[in-house]
Amino acid sequence: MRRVSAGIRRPTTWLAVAVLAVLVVLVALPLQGLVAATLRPDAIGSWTDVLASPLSANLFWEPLRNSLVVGLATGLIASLLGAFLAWVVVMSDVPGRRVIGVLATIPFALPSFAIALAWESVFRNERLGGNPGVLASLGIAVPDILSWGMVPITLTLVAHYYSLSFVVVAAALSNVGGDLLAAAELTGASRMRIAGRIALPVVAPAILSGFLLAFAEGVSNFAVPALLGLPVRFQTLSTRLYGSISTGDTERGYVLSILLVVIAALVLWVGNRFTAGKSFATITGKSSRPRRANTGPWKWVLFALSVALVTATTIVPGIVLAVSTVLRRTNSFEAGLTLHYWIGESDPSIAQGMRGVLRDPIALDALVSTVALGFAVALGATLVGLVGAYVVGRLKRARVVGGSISLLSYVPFLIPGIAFGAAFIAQFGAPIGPLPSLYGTFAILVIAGIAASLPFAFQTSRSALGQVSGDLEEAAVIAGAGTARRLRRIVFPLASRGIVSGGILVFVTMVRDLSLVVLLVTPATPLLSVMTYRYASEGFTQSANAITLVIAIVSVAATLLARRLQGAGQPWSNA
Amino acid sequence: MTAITLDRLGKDFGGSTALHEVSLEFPSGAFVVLLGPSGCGKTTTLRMLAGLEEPTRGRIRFGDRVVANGDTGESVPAEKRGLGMVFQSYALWPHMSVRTNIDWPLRVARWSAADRQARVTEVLAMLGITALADRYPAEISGGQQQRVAIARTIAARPQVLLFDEPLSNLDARLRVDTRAELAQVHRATGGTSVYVTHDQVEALALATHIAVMRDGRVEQFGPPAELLEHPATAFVASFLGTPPAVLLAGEASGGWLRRSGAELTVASGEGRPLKAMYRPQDVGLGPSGCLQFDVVECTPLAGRYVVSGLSDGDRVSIITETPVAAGTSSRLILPETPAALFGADDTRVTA
Amino acid sequence: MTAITLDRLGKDFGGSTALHEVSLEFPSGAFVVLLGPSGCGKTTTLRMLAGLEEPTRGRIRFGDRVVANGDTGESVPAEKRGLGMVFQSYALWPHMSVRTNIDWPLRVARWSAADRQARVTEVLAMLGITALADRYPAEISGGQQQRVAIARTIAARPQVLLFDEPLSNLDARLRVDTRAELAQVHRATGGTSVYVTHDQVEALALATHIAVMRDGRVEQFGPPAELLEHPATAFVASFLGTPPAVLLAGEASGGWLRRSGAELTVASGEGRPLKAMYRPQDVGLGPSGCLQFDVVECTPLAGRYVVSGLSDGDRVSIITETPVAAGTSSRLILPETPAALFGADDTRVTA
Amino acid sequence: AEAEDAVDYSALSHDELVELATEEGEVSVYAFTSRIATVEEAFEAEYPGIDVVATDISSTELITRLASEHAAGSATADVAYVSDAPVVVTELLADGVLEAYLPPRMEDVLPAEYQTPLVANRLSTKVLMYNEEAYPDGSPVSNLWELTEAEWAGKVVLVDPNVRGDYLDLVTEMSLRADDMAAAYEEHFGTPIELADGVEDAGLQFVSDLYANDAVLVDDTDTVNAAIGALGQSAPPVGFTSYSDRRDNEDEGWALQVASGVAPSPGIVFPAMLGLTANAENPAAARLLIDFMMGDDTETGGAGFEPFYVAGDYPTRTDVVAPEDALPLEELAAWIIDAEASAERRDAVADFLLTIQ
Ligand SMILES: Nc1ncnc2c1ncn2[C@@H]1O[C@H](COP(=O)(O)OP(=O)(O)OP(=O)(O)O)[C@@H](O)[C@H]1O
Ligand SMILES: Nc1ncnc2c1ncn2[C@@H]1O[C@H](COP(=O)(O)OP(=O)(O)OP(=O)(O)O)[C@@H](O)[C@H]1O
Ligand SMILES: [Fe+3]
Ligand SMILES: [Mg+2]
Ligand SMILES: [Mg+2]
Repeated sequence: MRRVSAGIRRPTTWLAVAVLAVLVVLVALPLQGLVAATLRPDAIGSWTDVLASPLSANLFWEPLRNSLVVGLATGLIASLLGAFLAWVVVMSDVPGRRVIGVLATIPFALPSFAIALAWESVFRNERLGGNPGVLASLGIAVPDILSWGMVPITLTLVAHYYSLSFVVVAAALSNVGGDLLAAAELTGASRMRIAGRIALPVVAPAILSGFLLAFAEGVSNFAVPALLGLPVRFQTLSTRLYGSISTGDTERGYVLSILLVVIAALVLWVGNRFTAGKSFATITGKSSRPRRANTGPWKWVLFALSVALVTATTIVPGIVLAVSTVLRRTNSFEAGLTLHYWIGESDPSIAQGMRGVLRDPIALDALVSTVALGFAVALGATLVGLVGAYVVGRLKRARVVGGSISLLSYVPFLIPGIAFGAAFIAQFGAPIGPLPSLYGTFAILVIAGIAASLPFAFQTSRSALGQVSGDLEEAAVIAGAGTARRLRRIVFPLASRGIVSGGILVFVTMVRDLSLVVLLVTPATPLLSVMTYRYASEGFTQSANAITLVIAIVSVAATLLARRLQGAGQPWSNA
Repeated sequence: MTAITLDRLGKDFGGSTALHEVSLEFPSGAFVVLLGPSGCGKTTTLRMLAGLEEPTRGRIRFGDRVVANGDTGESVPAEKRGLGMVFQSYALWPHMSVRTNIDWPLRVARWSAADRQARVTEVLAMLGITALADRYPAEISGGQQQRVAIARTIAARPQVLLFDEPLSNLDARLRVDTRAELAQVHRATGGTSVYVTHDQVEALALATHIAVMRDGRVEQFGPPAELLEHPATAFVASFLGTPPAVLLAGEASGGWLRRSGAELTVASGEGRPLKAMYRPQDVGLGPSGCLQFDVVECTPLAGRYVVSGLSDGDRVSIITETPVAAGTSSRLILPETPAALFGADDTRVTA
Repeated sequence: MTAITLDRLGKDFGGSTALHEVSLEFPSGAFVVLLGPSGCGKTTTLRMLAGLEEPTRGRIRFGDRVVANGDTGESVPAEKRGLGMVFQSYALWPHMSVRTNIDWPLRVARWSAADRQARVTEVLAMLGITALADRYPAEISGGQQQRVAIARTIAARPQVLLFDEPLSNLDARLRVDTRAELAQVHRATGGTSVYVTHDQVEALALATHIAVMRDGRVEQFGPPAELLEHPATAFVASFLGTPPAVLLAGEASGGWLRRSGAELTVASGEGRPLKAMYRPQDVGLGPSGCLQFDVVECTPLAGRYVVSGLSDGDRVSIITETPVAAGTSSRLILPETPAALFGADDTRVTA
Repeated sequence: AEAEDAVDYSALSHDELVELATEEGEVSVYAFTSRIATVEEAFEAEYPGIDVVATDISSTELITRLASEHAAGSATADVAYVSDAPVVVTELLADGVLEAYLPPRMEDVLPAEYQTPLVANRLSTKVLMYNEEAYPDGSPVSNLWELTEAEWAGKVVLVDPNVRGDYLDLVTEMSLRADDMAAAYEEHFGTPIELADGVEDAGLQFVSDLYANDAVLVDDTDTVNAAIGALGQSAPPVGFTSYSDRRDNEDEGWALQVASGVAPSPGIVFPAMLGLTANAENPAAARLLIDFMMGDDTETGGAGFEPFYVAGDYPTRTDVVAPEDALPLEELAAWIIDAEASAERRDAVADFLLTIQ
């Protein structure tokens, strides 16, 4: 909506070229490799297999429907909850909102399966045998619909991903000038109404970003639908995709993945249409102070709701996870508790002589390189995402360029990590000209990580930048500041809440996620996520969960640290 | 009917005091204009009236009801005070079109769709922004935004209207038209309005009462004519009027005000510093004058000329019938006796 | 030395045209004031001069250099034009303190630390905001923010200065002082300034040239006196002056302007609609007048009174020596012949 | 380099190999199991001058990684320890990514079927298992076809064969062993099997009936284990999982036991294979590691085989005695898969499974 000035547009062209080049290398080429792989003569049949064959109903259409329902429901409910909580934390006077705000960022740092396990530990029914959940063991018959399939999958994903929305929307809300809300208060509108009609719509681009992220994560998540869906043969594109690749039908998996990218592109397009490319400048050249809503007696209702939400999504899964690491026996109290999996010396009678994770000599190494990787990727992805979002925001008229940047920055979630990894091996596996091969170095992990986590960085930056009114940057243009300088000194500091939030999300996914790096890691750079994978694949659930907990703690610590540093660096916004 | 009482109202921001103890009574139906230099506390006062800022001290009463009490911290929330405010920063909702910006408050006030439609059309026309109804705030000019802000505020006809420099970005013609509309709205609701402006013509045209503020204090409060005719302090005298009164400082002794090389008749006077006030239209220019005057600028106004210049360090504006070239020098011819005298503490000295 | 030429400059926003083909020449060293109603394209013009908006048509030249060409799309980027601009919206950087807001552009311009320090201190003092140096924009009043915006712009002494209603939120006294400072800055740099304002006194005090704009077109461009004395169009006549000229519309035939029940002498005239212009100070009030006049408001100005009212649908402001009560009716006494006549196309009809 | 090219490693004696390998000083291995870390320790203890660089990733990723690295011509591992034999055959051997190396001393002690296409050092299983606490009298099932009957409706648990390769291998083998399946059908029901429309053979008919009988698909063998094995259940399901997971019974509170004697067979055994990458950088050390992992000549295979000497897994060497606590391979009577035949049939089976969801 905002006028973009000519002065800003021009140098932006160069940035656009640079960003596009980076995106082409990091995303488009891997994607193109994916497409090419499915077009080879021996693979082209995969297209008809998927789209028009007796298999397609079960291979594609049915999973597609399920994925869309799950993805959209996840996106919508997560946005709703995330936005609600963001409002409570940023704009209301609900007691304990700071703590609620910290807790609300944790679900994302927990692995989705931990949340699924938490769900199971309550709602699991007899269908699978084994140990029933709490309800079933109390003799309450839990219908399949609550135990397995669409409902638990969606709710679990929501519990996991609403914190994406929360983080993005909270950052945006904290930038809304107080006068906008004050003006609404004077109309006599209730707090809820102001929240629903003024505060949240003004940050619609952030809500859209949160939705897009939750949607993409929702459709690409494999662990949760596999855990909770398969028992009732509820298949999604992600389970089909994963299955195809792991049973050796790689091309079919790639076709599914390409179709997923296409669908995501459509959702992105529709989403952007929905807000019609709008961004609402809430950080303007006439300053006004932030404003908090006085919620009166509603305070306690909001408090109860918020606490219930974060308890269900953070504290319960966190406890489930933590407890699972001290259970002598996986998921069962019967054999008692032990700290063995944390600090035990090798004991042949337990877990095939596995040491406690804190005694694993590579654990510390892994911790260090994980944090280093997370940090490097967060920095790199944030930079690329920020510049990309900046360019898209300023080049409103260059639809094709802007659209390409948006799309390329959005789809990395949907490209299977294994395909990404293979593409990076293909691109960087051999020396390029005079440059040595990056393969096997820390650098390639960083590059791959950047590619994979661009969606967070891009979407969060996009919504944050949109809030900075154009005249602020124009004033810097007039002062003679070049693009880089403006970005560094004006645009970045003003949008920093959103940008830093994106960086945190990137960091968290990077320390937690495995799928991409697994093809690229070398023993020289051990990573925590690889350790969990190793433990889990051997059935050492407690040890795997212990590392997972360490990852979650690292993530939360990083989040808190980033917030603190940011707060200290922003004296102007401490109302 | 809402009389508004400020009772030793004060506001601190962190260490600094924006408003000292201000006590004022705005009768019901009054149109009160707050005048004062930049940063004197006008916006702060308005925001406290609106309930957007909590007073640090003192109380605000609407009629008999205490709406804010800085001593106990109690206060009626803004949305319960039933008032409208035009913000200095406009505060238009950027995600709503011009029409929706105006319509939404009516919707909140539960107006029927037909009434809303009619009223929105009416205020759009009243402010000359009908053609912009479907644009968004970012797509219209500064003055147009300001008019939308006014339209939004008056549409619901609130009983108490607060205006923070509502016409500052409008051209002279539009300003005259719009202030007539505002006066009309004020009369129609029968409510009380508080209005901040830097435009004295506007202030004089609209006000039933003017409060002249300075550094967080009220220097004088009363009907416009009273302030113009009988300024209580030198500051009020030097601030009000277009151009404001001529003030000349010096030391009084024995009926004379001594001032670099000249002696002016003043009725009262012991050996203390005084300021003599003269009306600009009473001061003449000519070689026979007693005080040196260096002309800085000369602008036409109301068929005459306002000549501003420096007389021995004092900035003085007088009125002449013919233009005087900037950069020239002349002398000020003063009337026999000054219109008023102000003492060292700036307050009026009764002769 | 930068003369500025606008050569058939035009700007569209989507479907609507904000600026038609505007051709103007601002001589080097000129202080050009753009005057015109809200939404007429003043800000758009400034923004194109600054390089913040690309013209849709036409060219802008600084001296001999074409800095923007709407036909080819070429343009010199804003940061290369070496100019300063005060934004209508202030555009203060909210994350920088007042001091840093002013200091940063100097730092960008590679001033030495000592020079910066000295200059910042100087402009802070010049604009009376020294005490606010360490506050953030959200912690100061509207007028204070506006002064910071000015300070920031003039600090680097750019050759071309653009001002978009820079004094709109300042009180009268401060406005006079500040405009004197601005004039001073303009003279000191010897550069060219373009200044948007709605305050006519300001315009007349500062301008070497005034461009009166209307609906994206320039109605008249020239020195202030010329515009006041010889308005080229009825619009200019009705827009300029405090108060502006009295314009009465009617149908001319045989030397008379017929208008509801009255006939006014006009020199020229066939059977077509005309507007007769009279200077406000030449129009009197009294029972003997030829036209009905309903007084709407009466405000003191320059020792006289501006009386505004309606005469048969035309809004008319005249000047009287004594106050007239609002709400009363009277009649307008017109001079023998009008000061000017304007035809149906609004342009001047030479007698 | 030319001199090296000329070396015929297969002809080298063990000592010569060690010498060359020590010169190389390093060997990199990709393995589908984390137990490779133990191998690493043992190898480095045995050959102090040679550093093992071990990377463990899943079979699927391992295969993709080798293929990609091969295609990009980048440095890659020297040795791959990999399961998923059918995929290895089609994706790696066919493209020359991996080569076979048969340590000379294995020629006599390794049955021919485990010498090609790559040497296998052990066999893993996917077999029908039950809860021995709930069914103390032995397997509640004696014929696979019982699982298609109402009694076991919703009570057969397996990992979705469309998600995991080893389960796909299990189903593929049933299809390949259609005759056995048909015979078992007749034995159980007393009538010859009649194939439904579109079902090609008795093996697929079985799976089809199993699915129709509400078989419960899950994503992971541990879920299968917990479902069927957890103690304290009154009527637990049965399911297909790894025999060797029985070793976790005590740790995890399970009562897993293999349903031996089930007709026609409780499931499959399949090889874990060792291959040499094409153009391995450390050809001698690579061979030495493969040799090492094939075990020494003691009854348990010694240090190189120790991590894999687990009840429920089977050493391929005839001279290594299978661990106690598990049925001998012959008694288990599981089908030994034929990687090539499997590879050929697999895709069709996967497609068939998709149609019967
Ligand atoms: N982004 C836009 N889209 C459409 N129209 C616009 C846009 N920006 C400005 N306009 C229109 O262009 C015209 C000129 O705007 P401009 O801001 O130049 O006016 P102005 O003369 O500065 O007015 P003011 O005195 O109110 O500030 C206005 O009518 C405005 O509505
Ligand atoms: N948040 C704040 N922190 C500190 N001081 C503040 C804050 N907000 C306002 N002030 C100070 O309080 C004083 C009064 O501010 P206020 O906005 O009421 O002035 P004003 O009379 O409206 O001025 P203007 O005409 O410039 O708008 C000013 O000196 C201002 O600097
Ligand atoms: Fe296992
Ligand atoms: Mg103010
Ligand atoms: Mg403007």
